[in-house]
Amino acid sequence: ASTCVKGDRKAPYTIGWANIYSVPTWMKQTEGTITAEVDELKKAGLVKDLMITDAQGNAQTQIQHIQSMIDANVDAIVVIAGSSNALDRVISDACDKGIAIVNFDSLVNTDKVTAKINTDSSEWGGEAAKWLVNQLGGKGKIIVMNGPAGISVSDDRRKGAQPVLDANKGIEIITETNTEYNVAPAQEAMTSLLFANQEIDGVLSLGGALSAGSVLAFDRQGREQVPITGENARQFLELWKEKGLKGWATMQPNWLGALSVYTAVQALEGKTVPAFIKVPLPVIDDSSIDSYLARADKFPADGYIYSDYDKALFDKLLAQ
Amino acid sequence: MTRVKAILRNPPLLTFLLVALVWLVAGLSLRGFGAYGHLRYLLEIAAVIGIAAAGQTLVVLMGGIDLSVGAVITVTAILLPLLSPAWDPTGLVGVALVLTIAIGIGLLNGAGATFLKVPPIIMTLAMATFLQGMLVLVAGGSAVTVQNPAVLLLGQSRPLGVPAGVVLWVLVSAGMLLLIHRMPIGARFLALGANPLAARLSGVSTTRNTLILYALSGFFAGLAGLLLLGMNRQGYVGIGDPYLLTSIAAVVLGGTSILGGRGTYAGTIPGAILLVTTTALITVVNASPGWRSIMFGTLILALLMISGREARR
Amino acid sequence: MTQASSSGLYGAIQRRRNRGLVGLYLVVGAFLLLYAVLFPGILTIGGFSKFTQNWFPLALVTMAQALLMLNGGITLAIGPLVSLGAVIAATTMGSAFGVPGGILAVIAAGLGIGAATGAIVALLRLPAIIVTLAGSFIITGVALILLPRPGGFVPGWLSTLLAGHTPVAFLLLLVILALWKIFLATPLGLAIYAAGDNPVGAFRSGVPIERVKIVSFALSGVLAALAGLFVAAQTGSGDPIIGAPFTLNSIAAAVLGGVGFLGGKGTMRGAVCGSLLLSVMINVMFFLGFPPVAQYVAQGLIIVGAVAVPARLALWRAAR
Amino acid sequence: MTDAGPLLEARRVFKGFFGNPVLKGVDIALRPGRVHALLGENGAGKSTLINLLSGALAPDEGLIAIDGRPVSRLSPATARAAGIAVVQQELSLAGELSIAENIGLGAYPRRFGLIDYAALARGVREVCDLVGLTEPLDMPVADLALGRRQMVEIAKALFRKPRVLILDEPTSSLSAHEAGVLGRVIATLRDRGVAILYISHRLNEVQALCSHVTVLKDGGVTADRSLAGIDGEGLVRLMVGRETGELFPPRRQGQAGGMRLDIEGFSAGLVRHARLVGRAGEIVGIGGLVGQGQEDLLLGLYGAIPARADRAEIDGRSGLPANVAAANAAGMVYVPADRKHEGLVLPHSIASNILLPSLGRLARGGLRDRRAEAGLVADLARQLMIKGDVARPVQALSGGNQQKVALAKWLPLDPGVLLLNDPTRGVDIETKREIYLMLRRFAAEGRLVILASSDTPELVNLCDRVLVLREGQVAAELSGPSITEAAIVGAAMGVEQGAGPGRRAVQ
Ligand SMILES: Nc1ncnc2c1ncn2[C@@H]1O[C@H](COP(=O)(O)OP(=O)(O)OP(=O)(O)O)[C@@H](O)[C@H]1O
Ligand SMILES: Nc1ncnc2c1ncn2[C@@H]1O[C@H](COP(=O)(O)OP(=O)(O)OP(=O)(O)O)[C@@H](O)[C@H]1O
Ligand SMILES: [Mg+2]
Ligand SMILES: [Mg+2]
Repeated sequence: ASTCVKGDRKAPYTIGWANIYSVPTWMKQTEGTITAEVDELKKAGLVKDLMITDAQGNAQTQIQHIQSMIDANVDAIVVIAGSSNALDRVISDACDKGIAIVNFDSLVNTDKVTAKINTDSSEWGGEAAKWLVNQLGGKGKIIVMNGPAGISVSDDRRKGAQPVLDANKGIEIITETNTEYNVAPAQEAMTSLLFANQEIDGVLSLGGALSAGSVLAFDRQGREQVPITGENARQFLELWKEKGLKGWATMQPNWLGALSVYTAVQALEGKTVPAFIKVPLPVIDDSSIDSYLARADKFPADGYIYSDYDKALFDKLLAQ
Repeated sequence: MTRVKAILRNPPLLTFLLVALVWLVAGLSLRGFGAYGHLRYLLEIAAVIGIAAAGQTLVVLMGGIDLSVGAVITVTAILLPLLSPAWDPTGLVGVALVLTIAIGIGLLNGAGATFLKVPPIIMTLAMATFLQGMLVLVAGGSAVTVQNPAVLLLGQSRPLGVPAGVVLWVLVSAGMLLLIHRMPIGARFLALGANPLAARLSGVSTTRNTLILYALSGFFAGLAGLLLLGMNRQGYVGIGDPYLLTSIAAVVLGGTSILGGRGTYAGTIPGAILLVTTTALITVVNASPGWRSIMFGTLILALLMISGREARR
Repeated sequence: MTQASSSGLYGAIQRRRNRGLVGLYLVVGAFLLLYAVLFPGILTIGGFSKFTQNWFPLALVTMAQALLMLNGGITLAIGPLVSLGAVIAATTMGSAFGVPGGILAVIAAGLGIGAATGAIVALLRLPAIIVTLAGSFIITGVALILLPRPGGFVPGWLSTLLAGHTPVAFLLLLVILALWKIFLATPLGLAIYAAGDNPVGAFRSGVPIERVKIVSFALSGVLAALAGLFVAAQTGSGDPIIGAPFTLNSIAAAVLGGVGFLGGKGTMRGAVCGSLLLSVMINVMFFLGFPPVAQYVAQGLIIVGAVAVPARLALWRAAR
Repeated sequence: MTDAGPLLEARRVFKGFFGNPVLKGVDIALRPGRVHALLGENGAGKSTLINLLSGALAPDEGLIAIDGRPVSRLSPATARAAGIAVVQQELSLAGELSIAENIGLGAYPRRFGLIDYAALARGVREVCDLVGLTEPLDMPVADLALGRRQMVEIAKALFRKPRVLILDEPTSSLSAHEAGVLGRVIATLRDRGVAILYISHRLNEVQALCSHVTVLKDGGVTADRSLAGIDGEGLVRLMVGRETGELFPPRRQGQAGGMRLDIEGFSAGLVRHARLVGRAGEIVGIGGLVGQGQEDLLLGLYGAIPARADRAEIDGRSGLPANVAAANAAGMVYVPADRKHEGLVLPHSIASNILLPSLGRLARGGLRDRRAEAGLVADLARQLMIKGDVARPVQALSGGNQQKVALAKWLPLDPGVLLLNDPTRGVDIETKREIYLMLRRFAAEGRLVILASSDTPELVNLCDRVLVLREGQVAAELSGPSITEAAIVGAAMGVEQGAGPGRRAVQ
């Protein structure tokens, strides 16, 4: 059996979805995939209830919520961690109680979880850096745009890029920024950098909204666009097409949420699920961007265009 | 000599001088910082803070604080595309609708503060929470890319080379200075802020003025939201979040007392520019996030020591 | 407690301070009752321990904030100080310093930073709100330098001791409240009130108001840093930005508890009650099964109601 | 008088604020067993001088000596340690703290580092008994009326068992009874050898209590002499520097005018079912012991606290004003007793304060008319002889001038009914005369003046009719020749008319 699962729980299950913050659009979309999956599972008689909490960005509150879920004796908890290790203890408490814990996107340190599901953030950074280096022919001045300081995802992506940058001595980092994963602050920061630096050859952006903000800044200041990396944010993909950018993007698929619920139920049903499910990073480049944009209307304007998913994909990933 | 002393005793003027000094030093030492385009851009983003801080200035002058500014900005930025009717080619109907909502939110804040006797900080915090909840419903909804021509004009056009947002800010500033210094209601706000009981016994109605005050605060936050939306072309949840603390910081940096009854919008204007300038300055310096944060805080503190000495209580 | 404090006068003064708080006590009591009905497990030692552990850090930071507000000040650096406390704990305890060294380092940092802030505010006569705003950036920076991403280590036995299945946190809170009572029974403690209420009058009565201000900032710093230490123990590690939400929550809890901005108005017990309300509210909403939207809306209404209902009742009673 | 050396003295002290000299080389010496009066007009610098003597301010030049030894850098704490206690004109109390905690502030008895509440209770009880404070010691000071707070302030000074006691207008908010108690306390302390400095604008008190006087004028000492052989008029002459006329203006001759105020069954706060009548041209006094509902009566009429009436007619309109704005619109204005907290916006300028009620009237097209405002302010300042720059904050004015501002702001409204609560509190004798004249003039112009006062002579000599309140009821209504001190005090204390003790303000 899988970690945490003791086999004493019977379907239909109650699932707890301990969200760290439900307001951002990425989260909202993720929640959409979760509720859709739960509806499916309800039809199959496997799930009876979904409890959703929103810690409003406060890791302390998230601990409190997970504690309440333990108290309410849910069968499984699906969680995006508000801090990469703050939840360790409460999660291992839950695990001890035989609750299936599936952790995705922002991961915890502890291994006392049923499964962790994520793309590889380090690979994210590495692949992005590789693409940019190739675009620049191994030589040029770049700006690195990071997410907020002090957060592991942002740190992991940045760290993943470092070996690639180290290996290419021709690449010079002019400066780095740390902003929220939002358009306006990224645009503000990039504008100041544009004025301070006449020569910028590329932008290594490690987040979708950051890329959109950067492109907008170049555009508004009338500067020629440079090669830029990013994510599947609809706004960035649309700008990419509209401005004819040299671009590259990957994604953190929102269906990680659905996959997590699916995995939890599978584990409760007695299947052995892998402790770590690595979801490959899809790549969006000039060859595939059109196929993504064709589906753009189905996604919110400030949302993320994620790749298709189905049960077969989930089963394949679980069979790793 | 006495002229110099008068300037040094006039906090808004002193803050202006400080801004000029920072610009001068930064312009000379950092390539590109002093470029006309850059300074113009700084003014443009300062305009958003300045307009959001207009309402905040009034609220703080009257001894309150408005923690719903960020949420109101987000709400207007999100709602405008949804509420702009397609049949209106000017886009003004949507603008009017959204501003009415912003004023309505302000009025609710005011009503809570005067009728329910809830401290403004609690009332506006609760309102911000409430609005967040509403946003969870609306967000991720259909189109939030703005097509509204009025808002796009506001955010994108540059009549005579001056960004429209800066023009709007100049108008707001003129209105604010008029309101505070040349209109009866400004004097009433100040009196209520300094001594509510004495003001009330002098025939100044608390109820009426509190309602007007928070309605104004909602209005200015809404206006800032529209400008921000126009500048970004797209609203998203959380777009207003950074403006809560910055609006308060601009007010206090401008020499307005957080206890109420003393201050002026003339201080908030350079306060907003100062904040934006400091942020830009820190952005172009290459340092680790930790060191940047330290530099930012130290710079604010240093500028404060030069400009913001509070008179002995 | 000394013989003196159990005398008639002391008791009578204390009883009077409860009068204005009856409304709040009733509201908090009602929520606690509702919680116990929804989740009887709270009445077991384990349930009680977990619940109070989640409340404990908020209670501490609320005390830290209320202490300053009573003295006519305010701080926006609470959250960063909590983070710094957690970071220092998590970086020192695993090293040669050990746990005692770590605790000392946390206390020293809180004391030193608090006293320095207080000295700037009191001696240079700068407004507390903006000094602490600037301070919050500086402290965040230091925390990020010490620990750029979540990590570090707190010994398991300490975590188990403070945040295990025993109500140690609650007992600590009682001890801290008792210490506060004792402090308030010292001339210096009462001077915090007197100087907050009427600084000129207190100065003329021979109260060293500058020193009092510095002391209150220093004590507030210690409380906030200790909250950080507890958070580190509770989570088993440090996180350089985990404290951020505490700043606003501490102010909200204090105001909810009847502490005024102008100094000298309110009581510590009210503030602690306010923090309890904020904490128990989260659990109650969970057990009522509120979806996120309702959580936000209800939270707003509860906060307003908790102030408005007692206030209106008092007016109504006065009018009769 | 004794020949012992001075306990506390100021030698040629200079002090100015922002370049304006207030004290220009002042000497004063306080000797044990002597009650020393310090006289001077409002703004003469009396409070400033005692701030220097008690270490709250440092002199620009000159020095302060204790026991004949000059002290450098005197602070309030060191002054207190040397046995100097001050009853400030501005209260130095913390509202949220209890009476006992306030009285002990800065001098708490300690036990193991903690405040010894038992000892504190004993010590406080002792001084409270001395000054007649009967309220429970655990009561927060904020719950006390102004006069009682003043008694707490006095008790706070006595608690330290001072060698030097400085009292800055201690009786300005006290009732006659409380003032009498204070007088006895002062006499006792004097006999024990305490050096006392006594500041008051009530010259009868000075005459009754003091044996030596220093007079301040224009920043200097114009008299420093024994009071022996000086009568009341002599004292006034000493202070004002010239012959003066009667303090009270002559009464109205002839009949009062039409009805301005006619209320039956009026209740507000403490006041229950009062019948109130006022005619144009009348000055109606409201008397009684402190806290018998006088303030509630005025506030209720003014719409500031909830009030009820069976029938009310005010200047032809029926009904009580619902709020302050309605009262103002009906031509009623109110001058509170606690001018610092209720009457003035202290940090704002004289001009702002004066203009506050009439902002709307002076505005043109929604904007303030600067020229009209400046004209009005200048006019009023001249009319009420408010000296100095009108852009100064009211905070920086002396008490008397603050009172003038609190009154002046209402004149532009051309009020029909003036509600005044102790308008001459803390006002010097010349200004008092001006205010009395002004009130008479208002009445002569056909207005109705309702004057609550704790100063019985004022009721006797100024009012046409006096209502005496006791426990919220009208205990007596006196008019014409039946208004005597004896009658007022008698009715106030619930003694048969005419049989009252007829005590003077200070014995
Ligand atoms: N001078 C005073 N001292 C103590 N309490 C007062 C005083 N004046 C008014 N209050 C209290 O304040 C409360 C509010 O009064 P009220 O409702 O009349 O306010 P208001 O300012 O007149 O409102 P509005 O002008 O909008 O009608 C009253 O119930 C009263 O108890
Ligand atoms: N803090 C201050 N700032 C500026 N001016 C001040 C200050 N304190 C006092 N003054 C001025 O000093 C002068 C003397 O004031 P002071 O209070 O000593 O007078 P006073 O004799 O006590 O008057 P009163 O009888 O009215 O109490 C006044 O003109 C006053 O305006
Ligand atoms: Mg004086
Ligand atoms: Mg009213």
